[in-house]
Amino acid sequence: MLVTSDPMIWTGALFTLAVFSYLYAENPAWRIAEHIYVGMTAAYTVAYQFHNTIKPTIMEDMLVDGSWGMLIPMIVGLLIYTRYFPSVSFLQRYPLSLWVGYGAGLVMAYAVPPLMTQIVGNFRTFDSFDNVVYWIATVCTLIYFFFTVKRTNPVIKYGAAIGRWAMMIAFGVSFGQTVIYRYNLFLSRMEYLLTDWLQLIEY
Amino acid sequence: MRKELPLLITTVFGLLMVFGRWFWLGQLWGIESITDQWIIISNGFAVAIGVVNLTQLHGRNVQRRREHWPYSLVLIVAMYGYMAIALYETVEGPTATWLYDGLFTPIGSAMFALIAFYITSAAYRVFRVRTREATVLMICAVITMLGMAPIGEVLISGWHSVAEWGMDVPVSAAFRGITIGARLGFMATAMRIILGLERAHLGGYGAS
Amino acid sequence: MEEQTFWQKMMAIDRRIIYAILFVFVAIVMLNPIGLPIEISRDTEIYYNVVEELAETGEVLWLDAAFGPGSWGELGPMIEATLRHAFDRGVPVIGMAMWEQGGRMFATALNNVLEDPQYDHIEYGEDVVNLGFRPGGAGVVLRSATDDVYETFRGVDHDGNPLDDMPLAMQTERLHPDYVGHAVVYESGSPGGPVYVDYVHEPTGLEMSVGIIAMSVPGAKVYQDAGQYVGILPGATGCAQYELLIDHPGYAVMTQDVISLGMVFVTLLIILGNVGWLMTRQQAQ
Amino acid sequence: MLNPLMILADLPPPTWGIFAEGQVIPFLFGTAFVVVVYVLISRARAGEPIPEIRKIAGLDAVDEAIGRATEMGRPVHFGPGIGAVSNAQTIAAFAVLGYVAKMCAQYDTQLIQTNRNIYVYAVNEEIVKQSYLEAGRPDAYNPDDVRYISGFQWAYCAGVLGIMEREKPAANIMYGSWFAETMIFLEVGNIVGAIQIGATTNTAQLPFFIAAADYTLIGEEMFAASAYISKEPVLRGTVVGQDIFRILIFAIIIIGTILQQIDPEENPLARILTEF
Repeated sequence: MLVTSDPMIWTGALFTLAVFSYLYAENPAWRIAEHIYVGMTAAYTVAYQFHNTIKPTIMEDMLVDGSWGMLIPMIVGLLIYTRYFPSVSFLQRYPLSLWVGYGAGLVMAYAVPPLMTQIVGNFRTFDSFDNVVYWIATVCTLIYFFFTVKRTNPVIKYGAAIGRWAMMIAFGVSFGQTVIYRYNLFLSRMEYLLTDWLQLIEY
Repeated sequence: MRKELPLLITTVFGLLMVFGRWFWLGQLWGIESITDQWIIISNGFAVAIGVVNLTQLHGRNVQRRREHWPYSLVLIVAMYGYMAIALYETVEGPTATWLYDGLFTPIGSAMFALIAFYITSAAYRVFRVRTREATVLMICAVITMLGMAPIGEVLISGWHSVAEWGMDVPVSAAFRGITIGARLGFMATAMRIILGLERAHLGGYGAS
Repeated sequence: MEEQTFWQKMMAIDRRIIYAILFVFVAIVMLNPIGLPIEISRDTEIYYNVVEELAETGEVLWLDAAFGPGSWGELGPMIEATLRHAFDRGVPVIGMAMWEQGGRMFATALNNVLEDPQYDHIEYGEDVVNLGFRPGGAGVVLRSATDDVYETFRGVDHDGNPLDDMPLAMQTERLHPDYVGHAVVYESGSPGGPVYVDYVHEPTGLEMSVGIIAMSVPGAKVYQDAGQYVGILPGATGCAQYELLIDHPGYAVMTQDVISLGMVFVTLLIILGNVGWLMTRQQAQ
Repeated sequence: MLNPLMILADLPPPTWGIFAEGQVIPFLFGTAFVVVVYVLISRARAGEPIPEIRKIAGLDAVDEAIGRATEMGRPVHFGPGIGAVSNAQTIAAFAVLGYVAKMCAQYDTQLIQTNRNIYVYAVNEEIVKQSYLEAGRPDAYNPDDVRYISGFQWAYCAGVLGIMEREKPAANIMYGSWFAETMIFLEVGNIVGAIQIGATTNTAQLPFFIAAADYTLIGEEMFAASAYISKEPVLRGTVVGQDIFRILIFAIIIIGTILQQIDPEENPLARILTEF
C-alpha cells in the first residue's frame, strides 16, 4: 500500500503541512496548529508535575513519611498564584526571590572550578603548530574584551585585532554548523512525510 | 517590607548555597540536598501558572469576541482536553500518548524545521560580504558546511580534516576566550543579585 | 541594459519561489539517494570507544535526554544508535531527562529499539531504566550526584512504576563514579552539557560526553579541549558515522546525501546572491 | 531526608579546618571577585573615580539609527531577547532600553517595544514610562507601544514579523538573549530596510548578526555597552571589576604557560588551581 492507514500518522502529517503552509502566508491552518501546540505545552507540564511532584509530595512525603517540612516549599510555590489577586500580589515576590536566589547561589558556588579547568587548559606546551595557534587565539580573544584599557597600547591594539579575526573564523564555522543543523531538522520532517505517511521510502 | 523581605530571602538563599558548597560543615549538614529539594517542590507547585495565564488571556479573547477568538477557543479546548486526559491516565496513558505523538511532536518539530527555509532564502537575500570580516566569515562557513557533510571529502580529499581542524583549533580557542569572559559576567550578575544590587526580578530597575 | 534588469529581477525574486525549490529539491534527492561515501571522523570514533570501554568494565552508562521534539531529528537517532550499541555489548543503561519533554524522547527511542526482535532479551529494569524528567532544573542533576538517585526521582521511573522492582536502578545509588561508568548528555540548548560539567564532572570526577546538535558543536569543543568532555557526537552527520560503526545504518545515514547536496545548494545561493548584489550595486552607482 | 552519618561516611576531612575538599580556590577566587566588584560599585555610586570604559565600536550606531528613523518619520523597534528576567543579557538590555526610550522621547520618534516574557514586559513598561518622564515628555508616552506578544517563542516571532511588515521600523535594535528567531527577524528587517543592531552572548546566533545586521556587539561587549550608555554606577563598577579579573586570568595564563615550558608533565600552578 502506498499511503499509511494509521490515523495518528495522518494527523501528524496534516499538521506538519499546516505548519509548512506558514511559509506561503499566515493562514487559519497554521493558526490552529500554533494554538493547539501552545495549549498542549502548558497542559503537559501540569499533568506531568501533578503525577511526579505534587501527588508524591503530598501522598508520600507528608502523609506517609510525615515530612511536614515540605509544607514550606509547597506554600512558597503556591504563592506565585497571588499575582492574580492585586491586593496580595506582592506575595508572588517570595517564590521569585527564592528561585532567583537559588540560581545565583548555584552559579557562585559552582562557577569557579570549571573556570579554572578552562584557564589551566590554556597552559600549552609550545611543541606543535596547533598549540601555538591555540594559545595565541585564546589570549587575543581575551584581550579583545578588555574594556578599560585604551587601545593605544600596541599589545592591546594588535592583540584585539587578532582576537577579532579569530572570532570571525570561529563564527564562520559556527554558522556552517548551524545551517547543517537546521537542514537536519527539516530533513527529519521530510522523512516523516515521505516514509511514515506516503511510504515512498523503505530503508 | 514588601520589597526588603524578598531581597533578604534571595540573599540568604544564595549565601546558603555557597556555604553548603564551599565549607566542610555545609557539606556535612547536607544543605544542598535540602535546598535542591525545596526548589524542586516549590517549582512543582507553581507549575499551573502557564495554564492560568493562557486561560486568562484567551478566555478574555473568547468572551469579548476579539479578532481571531475562535483560535483562542481551540487553544483552551486543546489545553483542558489534553490536561484532563493526561491527569486521568498520566502522560504515558494510551490516549495522551496518541495525542502527543500525533499532534504535539509533529507540530513542534515542523516549527523548528521552518528555519531551514528561512536560512536558505537568507543565504540568497541577506548574507552579503559587506566587509572583509563578513567575507572571512562566509568563506569559513562554506568550508565547514561542505567539509562536515560527506560531499567535501568527495570533491577534494582532505577537506573533512581541514573542517575538523577548524573546529578543534581556532574555534575552540576563540570560544574559550568568550567562555571565560562570559563566566565572569555570570558570576558578576549572580553576585549583584545575592548582594541585593540587582532588583529587576522583583519589578523595577535601578531602585538601588 | 538588459543585464541590469536581469539582475534586478533576480534580486527581487519572491522568497516563496526559493522555498518551493528547496522543498522539491529535497524530496527528489531523498527519493533518489546517490550514496556518497561517508568518512568516519575522529570524534565519532572516540564516542564509539566510550561504549566499547564500558563493555569491558561492565559499568553503567547514564544518558540524559536534554531536548524536546524540536531536535528529535538530530538527537533521537543518536539515542537509538547508542542504545543498540550498549545492548549489543551488554552495557546497562540508565536514562533521565533534564528537559521536560526529554523523558518522552528517551521512551520513544527505547521503544523504537526494543521493537527490533534482536533485542527481545533486554529486560526493562535490569538492562535499562528510564527515570524521566523531574522539575527543578540543575537541582535534579546536582541532587542525583551529591545525594541520592532514588530520593531525587521519588522512587519511580518515567512511567510512574516503582524503582524498587528494578535492580539496575536500585544498584545505581548516585550519579557518581562509584556507581556509573560514563554519562552522556544529548544537548540541544540550555540546560545541557555544561550543567553536568559544573555539577557532576567537576565535583565528582565522573567522565562524560555529549551527543550534540550540529549547531552547538563549536561551543562544545572548548569543554572537550579542557578535558571536561571525553567525546562529542556531532549532529546527524556524526550519528550517521556512528550508525555505520555499529553496523546498523539507519535514518541518519539516509539523510547524508541530502545534507551534502543541500549544502551545495546553500553555497550556490550565497554566491549567486552576492554576485547579484554586487551587480545591482554597481549599476546603482 | 537529612542523614549526616551517611554523608559523613564518604566526606573527606576538611582542608585548613573549614573548607570542603577542593573548595579553597573557589572560596578565594569567589570572595576576591565579590570584594573587588563590590568596592568598584561602591566607588562608582559614591561618584569616586574608577577607570573609564572605552567607547564600544558600533555603539554610535544606536544614535545613528534613531536619528535616521526620526528623519524618515518611521518607528524604532526594540527587542530585549527572549530570555528570563534574571538573565544577565536581559538585565543588560534594560539599561539600553532606558537610553533608547529617552532618545526617542526627545526626538518624538515612535518606539515599538515587543516582549516575550511577561516579567520582562512588566519591567520594560516601567522603564519606558520613566524614560519619557525623564525626557520631559510624559504626554508622548503611548502604553500601546510597549507590547506583550506571547510567551511562546514562535507566536512571539510571528507577532513581531507582522509588526515589522506593517509598521516598517527604520531601526531594529535586538539586544538580549536571542535564539532561533534571530535569522527570521534579521531577514524581514533587511527587507523593510531597517538599520539593524544586534547584541547577544549566544554564540550560535552571533554569526547571523554579523552576516546580516549592520552593527553587532559581540558577547561581553553588550554588557560594557550597556554600562557605558546608561552610566548606571552598578553596571560600570561591574565591568571594571570584571576587567581587573581578566587581567588576573591573563597573568595566570602567562605564568602557567611559562611553567609549562619548564616541565610539561608537572605544572605546579595547574595542580594548585584544579585541586585545591
